[in-house]
Amino acid sequence: MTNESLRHTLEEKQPLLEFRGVDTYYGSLHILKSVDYRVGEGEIVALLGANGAGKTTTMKTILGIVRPRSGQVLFEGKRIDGEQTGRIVEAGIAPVPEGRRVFPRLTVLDNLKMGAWTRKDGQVKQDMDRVYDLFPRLAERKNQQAGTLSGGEQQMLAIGRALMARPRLMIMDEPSMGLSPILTERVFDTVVEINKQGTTIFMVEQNAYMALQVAVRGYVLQTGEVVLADTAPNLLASDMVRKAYLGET
Amino acid sequence: MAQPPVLLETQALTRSFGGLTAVDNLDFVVRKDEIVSLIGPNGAGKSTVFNLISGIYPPTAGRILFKGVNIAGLKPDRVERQGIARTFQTLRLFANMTVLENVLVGFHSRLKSNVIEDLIRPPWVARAERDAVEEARQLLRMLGQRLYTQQEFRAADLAYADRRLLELARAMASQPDLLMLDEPTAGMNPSEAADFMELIRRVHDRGFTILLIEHNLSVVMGVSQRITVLDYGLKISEGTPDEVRRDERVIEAYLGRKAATA
Amino acid sequence: MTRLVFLVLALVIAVVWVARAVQVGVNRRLAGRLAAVWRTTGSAGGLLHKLAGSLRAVREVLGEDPWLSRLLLLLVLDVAVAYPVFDSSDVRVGTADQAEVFVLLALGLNIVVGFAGLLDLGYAAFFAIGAYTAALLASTHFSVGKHGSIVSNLLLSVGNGGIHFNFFALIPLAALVAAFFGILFGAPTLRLRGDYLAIVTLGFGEIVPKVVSNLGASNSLFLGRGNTLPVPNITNGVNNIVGIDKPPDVHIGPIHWTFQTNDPRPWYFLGVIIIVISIVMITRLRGSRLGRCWVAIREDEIAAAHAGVNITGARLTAFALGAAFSGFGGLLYATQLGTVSYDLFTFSVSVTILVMVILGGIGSVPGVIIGGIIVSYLNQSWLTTLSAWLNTQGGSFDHAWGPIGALGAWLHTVPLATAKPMIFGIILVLMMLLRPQGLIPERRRAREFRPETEQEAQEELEELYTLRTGEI
Amino acid sequence: MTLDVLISGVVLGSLYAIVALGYTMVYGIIELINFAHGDVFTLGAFISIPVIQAIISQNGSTPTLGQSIFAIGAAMVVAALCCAVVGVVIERVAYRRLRNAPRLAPLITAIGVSLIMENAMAQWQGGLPVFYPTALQPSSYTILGTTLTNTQILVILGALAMMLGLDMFVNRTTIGKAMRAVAQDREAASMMGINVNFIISLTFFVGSALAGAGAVLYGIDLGSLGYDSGFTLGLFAFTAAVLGGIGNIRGAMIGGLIIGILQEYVSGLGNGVGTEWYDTAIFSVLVLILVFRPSGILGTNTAEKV
Repeated sequence: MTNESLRHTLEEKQPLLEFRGVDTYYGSLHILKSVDYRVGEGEIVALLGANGAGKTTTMKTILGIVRPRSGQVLFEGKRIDGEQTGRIVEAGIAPVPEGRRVFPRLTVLDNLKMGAWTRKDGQVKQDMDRVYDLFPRLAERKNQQAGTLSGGEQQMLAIGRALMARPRLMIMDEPSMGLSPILTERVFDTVVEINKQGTTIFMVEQNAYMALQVAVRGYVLQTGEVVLADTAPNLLASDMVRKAYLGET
Repeated sequence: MAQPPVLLETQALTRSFGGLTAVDNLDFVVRKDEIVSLIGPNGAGKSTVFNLISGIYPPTAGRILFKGVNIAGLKPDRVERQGIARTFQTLRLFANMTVLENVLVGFHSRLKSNVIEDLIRPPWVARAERDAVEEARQLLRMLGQRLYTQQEFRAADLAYADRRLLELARAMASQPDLLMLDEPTAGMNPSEAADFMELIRRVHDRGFTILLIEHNLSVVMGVSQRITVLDYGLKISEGTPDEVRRDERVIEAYLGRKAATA
Repeated sequence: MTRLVFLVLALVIAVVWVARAVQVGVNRRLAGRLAAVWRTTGSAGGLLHKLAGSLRAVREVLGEDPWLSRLLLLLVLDVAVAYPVFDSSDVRVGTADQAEVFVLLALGLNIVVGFAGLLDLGYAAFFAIGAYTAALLASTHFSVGKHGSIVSNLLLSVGNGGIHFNFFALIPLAALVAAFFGILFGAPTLRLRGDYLAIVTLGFGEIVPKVVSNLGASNSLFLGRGNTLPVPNITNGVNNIVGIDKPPDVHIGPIHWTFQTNDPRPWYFLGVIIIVISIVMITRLRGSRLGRCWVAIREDEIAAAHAGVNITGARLTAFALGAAFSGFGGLLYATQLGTVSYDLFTFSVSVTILVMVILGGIGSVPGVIIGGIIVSYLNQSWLTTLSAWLNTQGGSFDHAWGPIGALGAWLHTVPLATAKPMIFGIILVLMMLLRPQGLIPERRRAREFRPETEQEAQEELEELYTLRTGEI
Repeated sequence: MTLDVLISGVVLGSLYAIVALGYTMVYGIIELINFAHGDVFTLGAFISIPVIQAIISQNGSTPTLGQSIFAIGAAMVVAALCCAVVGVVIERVAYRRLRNAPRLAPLITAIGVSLIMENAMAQWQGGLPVFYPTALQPSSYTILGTTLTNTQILVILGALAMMLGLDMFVNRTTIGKAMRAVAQDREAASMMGINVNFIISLTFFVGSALAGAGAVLYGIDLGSLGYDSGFTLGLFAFTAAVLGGIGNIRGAMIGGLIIGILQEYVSGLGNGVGTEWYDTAIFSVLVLILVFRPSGILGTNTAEKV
């Protein structure tokens, strides 16, 4: 796909999530530097970058935990920067945080309930069944404390917990972190499956190869700046990504 | 050719957290004057190995022999005094101390003074302090002119790459027999990382034995003499960079088959 | 005659200071900085910020030339030594004597709270230990033997007249005893998180007076199953120990000090000397290898441990040193008063000293001295004076109309002097919320109170010897 | 140890347990020793005095059982609500702004708040102990060969009800689970959309309400209290919380009982000598626990992840 056709497809779709020139700071430390992202409805978009490049800050900015000093974050065309996290989750964004962050001394079932915290409709039960369908393993262990699950199971639980919010957009921070290759593959299969069922996915990943296999497009973030934005195949082919993120010389 | 003596050796090193085994029966060896790397996917247990060696938590089982002495379970300060210094993946500098003061803390175990001497500062203590300051400056100069000229800056005000350098300087200050670097190039862009690796090579040439955790494969392959690959707390491969690169299991677990063939 | 000497000395120092200041061009730089401060903190800052900024500018400019600070110190010292010569009121000088004791205590607590970052809520316990060391080892309390004295020399006499250590021999002894108890109390808990130390020291602060009162004549220790063992009279229990020795007379050159209860001046000079020596030692301590360790531990405990710092050891040393200075304070206090009693060392005393440190500026030596002076005077005289003044003012219009009369009636009876704990509490809360770095901040500490990055804030909360709970 | 000592120990221990719950909940959620908690407790007792006086005339006439139950119930509700509000205000004013400050800062404000409250109560109620009004006509029952007063039964039942209620609230209700979630991982909880500030306020609300209600039981049981009663009591209750495992609700209950029994046991020793040493004994327990098992009886000691 050429750059021109890429631009074309982007403009065609109404972006579900959009960053417009977002700058964030911690104190005097400039983290995100005038960053633009567009995540279209139904897409899987990958965000690549080294440690400290600003990936996690991106996640926190979307969720309203970090507030941009300038720029806008739009969800379905409406500004969400400055909103409370609860309102953002309610609007349809659910996170799968880095390092899973399940509540270790709550049961699997209670963890899922926490994911549905902002839900006011009465259909939580259906979604719970859907999560159990997707991850039968969780159904078997629903009364077990989450801290006793294996790493892979915890990742499933983190994803399931996010699904409980019935999100339009799921943001995933390093879903493959700490997982063996086989499990990583399974997680990515699940991601594709969830996406097929209609959830848009914005994913931060270190495992660039796997991420770009499932994503349509990707961004490369370096010390707070977007240095590359292209389709997944183009990124996979680019020298820079091959060198920096695929470990090729 | 006789091999150099073993400096560090772990024997059946194991650590579990709750039900999860983060490091499982690990044996590996670092010989004097080597650069050895630990690699593996995130969460494979590399950082846990570092934390076990440096004494943040004791192993569940197994031994850690350093210069022939079992140091497993010693507190971090005791480990440091045995001759092991380290850096951290997430930088841990003394943010409100100056660059020079940060390095001087690294001199801690080499300076000797008791409480009374600290209270009245006799001439010999003052002299030792002056010498330490001088040596700290030389160390900073060796690591780069920029750090040297910024020695009175607050550590928090340094640029990111300089903070990494400073942490290295602090670790080197105690003249450790073993220098452990935990992802020193994390957060650097590829060219900064390459520069840093060049520096690590120079540090090595000055007689430091180095144990490295690194994510950036090009860096690891270029600088290490031997590599140990961990996955899920288990050692899955060990050898020279070339041997490791060709190892089927490493390709499977870490490099990725598709990536390796791509 | 003496007054003239001090005046001339002050004048000379002032002249030299001005000359030096002109020579290094302080006026120009200071004017520039001040102008900048008053411009930049304009609309948003407010007057308070401008004043704080100006103070900072003055300190910074003066700090650029070491001689200026040294001369200023000399001037302060001159004034401090001259004070009782100019003030003819024995009562006021006596108040100053007590303030000196508290300054000494504040300096000691500052080592623990300010340098090492440990909250010690039972600091008065060490004050008590110092005072009781004096009371037991320099009074008629312990009668040994039947006739005359067994040992009698310049430093020590022991006999049926009691144990009498020379005051100057008691100085190191009181410090050592207090430091020993500091280690005894600190060792079990210093491995743990800081807030446990706070609660344990609070407990020790409650227990020490209790134990002291229990170790008197009419009490017993139980030995299980109803058997009791009478306790020998160690502390005189709830009764005071009286007749504590005064320091020996000092005659050196023109100096003739006789330590009498009715003359506060020699005590004052003795206090100044002890404080000056303490300040010199504490400043050296802060710049020493150990002082550096304490900063490192405060900044990042884990990194400090990996640089070879024995965290428990460094903290314990801080605790022991703090206790030792408190021991000096107790010694001075006991000999000044000539009597000690178990209830002089309760929690409220610990809190008073803590307020001095917080108000003046955690970690800042000039700060805690100022804090010590302010709080000590508040405690001893200002509050009573202010309260009396308010009461009379209120009384003058308490029959006025409506709310004004009500205000008058309230002012007429407002019990400021008994509201000390509340005033201290308000000071603690307001300082932490509005100016945690204190009146005269220590530069580094000021920064620590406002971490700039999330990571800094995070690291601040991470400790090596920790007990995370995350449970309910 | 006689059965009498055991029973009075359990009664006292139940009161400690209720106060310990407040410490342990707050510590669990924001890792702060809330020094003011003991004084909130005292405040609850003072507030409940006029409530009881209003319902039961104190001129020597005997209250009926119905009157007693109504008076005690009303006093507990009023005290609980007032204390809850005070607790929430304290958190909002004195602690919230310091949540990211160095740990020393909120600890110092906590001491400040404690001093303010104690002195305010001293100005209000005077420095001498205040008699707590009679709410219950004393009577006693003989059960299994031992004598129990109706006050003792009231305290044990009341404390049991509060503790069971809290346990249910925290472990069964969704909002209780959210509270635990915030304690376990504040940031992850906020990512779920849980309003962390609200949950922390709620924790203070519940903990302080328990203290207020417990204070009524304390007043009825001990018959008098002073402006600074909560200080020592708070120290002992905190010891109980640490003994049981700080942050752990069931641990606080067990710790409270142990401390209560220990106090009554030591107090009864050696012909009155024990009364002079029991606080030293309790305090030694705190030190011993911290030295040998800082995680307490039920707590888990988890190493910091670096």
